[in-house]
Amino acid sequence: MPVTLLLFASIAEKAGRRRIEMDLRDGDTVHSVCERLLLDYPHLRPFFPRLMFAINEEYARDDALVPPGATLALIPPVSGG
Amino acid sequence: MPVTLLLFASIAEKAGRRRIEMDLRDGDTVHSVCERLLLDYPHLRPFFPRLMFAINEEYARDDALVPPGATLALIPPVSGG
Amino acid sequence: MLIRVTEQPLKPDEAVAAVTRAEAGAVVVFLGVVRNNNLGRTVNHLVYDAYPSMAEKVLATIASEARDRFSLGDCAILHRTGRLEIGEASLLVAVSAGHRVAAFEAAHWLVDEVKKRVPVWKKEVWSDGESWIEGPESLGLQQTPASLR
Amino acid sequence: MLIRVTEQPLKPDEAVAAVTRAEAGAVVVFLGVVRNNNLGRTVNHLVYDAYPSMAEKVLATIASEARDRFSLGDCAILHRTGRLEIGEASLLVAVSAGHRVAAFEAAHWLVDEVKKRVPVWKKEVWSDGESWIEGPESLGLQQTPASLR
Repeated sequence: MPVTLLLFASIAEKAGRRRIEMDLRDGDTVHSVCERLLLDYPHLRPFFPRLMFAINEEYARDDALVPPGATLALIPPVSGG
Repeated sequence: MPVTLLLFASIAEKAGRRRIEMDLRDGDTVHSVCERLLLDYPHLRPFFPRLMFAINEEYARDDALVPPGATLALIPPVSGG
Repeated sequence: MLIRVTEQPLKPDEAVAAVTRAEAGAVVVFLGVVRNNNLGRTVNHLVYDAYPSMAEKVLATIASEARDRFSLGDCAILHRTGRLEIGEASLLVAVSAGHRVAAFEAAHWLVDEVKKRVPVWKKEVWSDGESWIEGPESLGLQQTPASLR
Repeated sequence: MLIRVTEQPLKPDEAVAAVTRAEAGAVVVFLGVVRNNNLGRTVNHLVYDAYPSMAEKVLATIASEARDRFSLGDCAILHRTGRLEIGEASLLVAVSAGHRVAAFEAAHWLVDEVKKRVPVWKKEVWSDGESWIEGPESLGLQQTPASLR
């Protein structure tokens, strides 16, 4: 079961894409998925200190387990309104 | 030169009219004009403790002089909004 | 500055358009709406009386004071008169400002001042009677000599 | 409860109608409007990105919290996305309540929470460049392990 990463705004522009499919491994957390993402996209690292995360449309900590088939959103500081 | 009294809301309903013309005398104040009004409309007296007044569309104290040709409004406590 | 006392329905879109400015990032609108109850009594409808020419002058004064006090972009105040049904708007205040704190404060202040100062009166009509409301927020009572009491 | 993330223009009249209740005497509307300047720079237009499905969930959560907290009649929150020109509304919040104090407080609180929590982002476009804005009012930074920094 893959995990689907969603990217928005600044980080989506930098990555050149809004959606990335990745394999999921046993025990994967937000953190471990992101570490593997950064192997392929090392230029995204500067965004991470300010990112929030959401799993299946709910805010989640970076030590949260990522369930099979999840959607994991990388959320820069919001600026709506 | 007469003075035109304008009545609104509760006091207009009680008087049965919204407009009353009266003669003006030298030195007339809001107070003295109202005293003469009450000779003809004694049943309006209960309204006076709560009335405000306006001369030519500006709030005025009851010791203000009433100029010739003025419009004098009798203003119950307002309840707009 | 849009100031109006009118028998016509009040339109939020019109007031928003009237106060929108390129340099103002926040617009706040207040509508006073006819409620179906007041102080425990069921209200059928309201009737508003006004001294329209003076009411518009007082509204313009209040609007000018607000612009100085809150550094507003612009503001609009409209009051409806005549018979109003439940759910209809009797008062519409709209303001624009650079930022939201000023816009909220100004709109709230304007509504408070309208209720204190503007020569407009409401009559509540119930199923079994009616009464002119003497606003608890009206300006302090005029000093009235004992002879008139 | 009207909750919507949309590319279409936001209409105050529609939101007011959506929240108006027979027992609610006060309606307050807030519009966040695109300004022609920010932090001293001239803004040409804005582009809003969003995570629409999650944004609508978060808006609904905020709206429910507001209804409990302020005993509201109802509330509406709409956020626009895509390209917005100067003077266009990006955010529309509308609430109804029995009385005005609750309505003003609730509307202000809702706007604050939208700016903290809802996954929406704005890009400022100037004559000579552009930049995604990282909201100073965004939720506190996530704890991120040193290895990701």
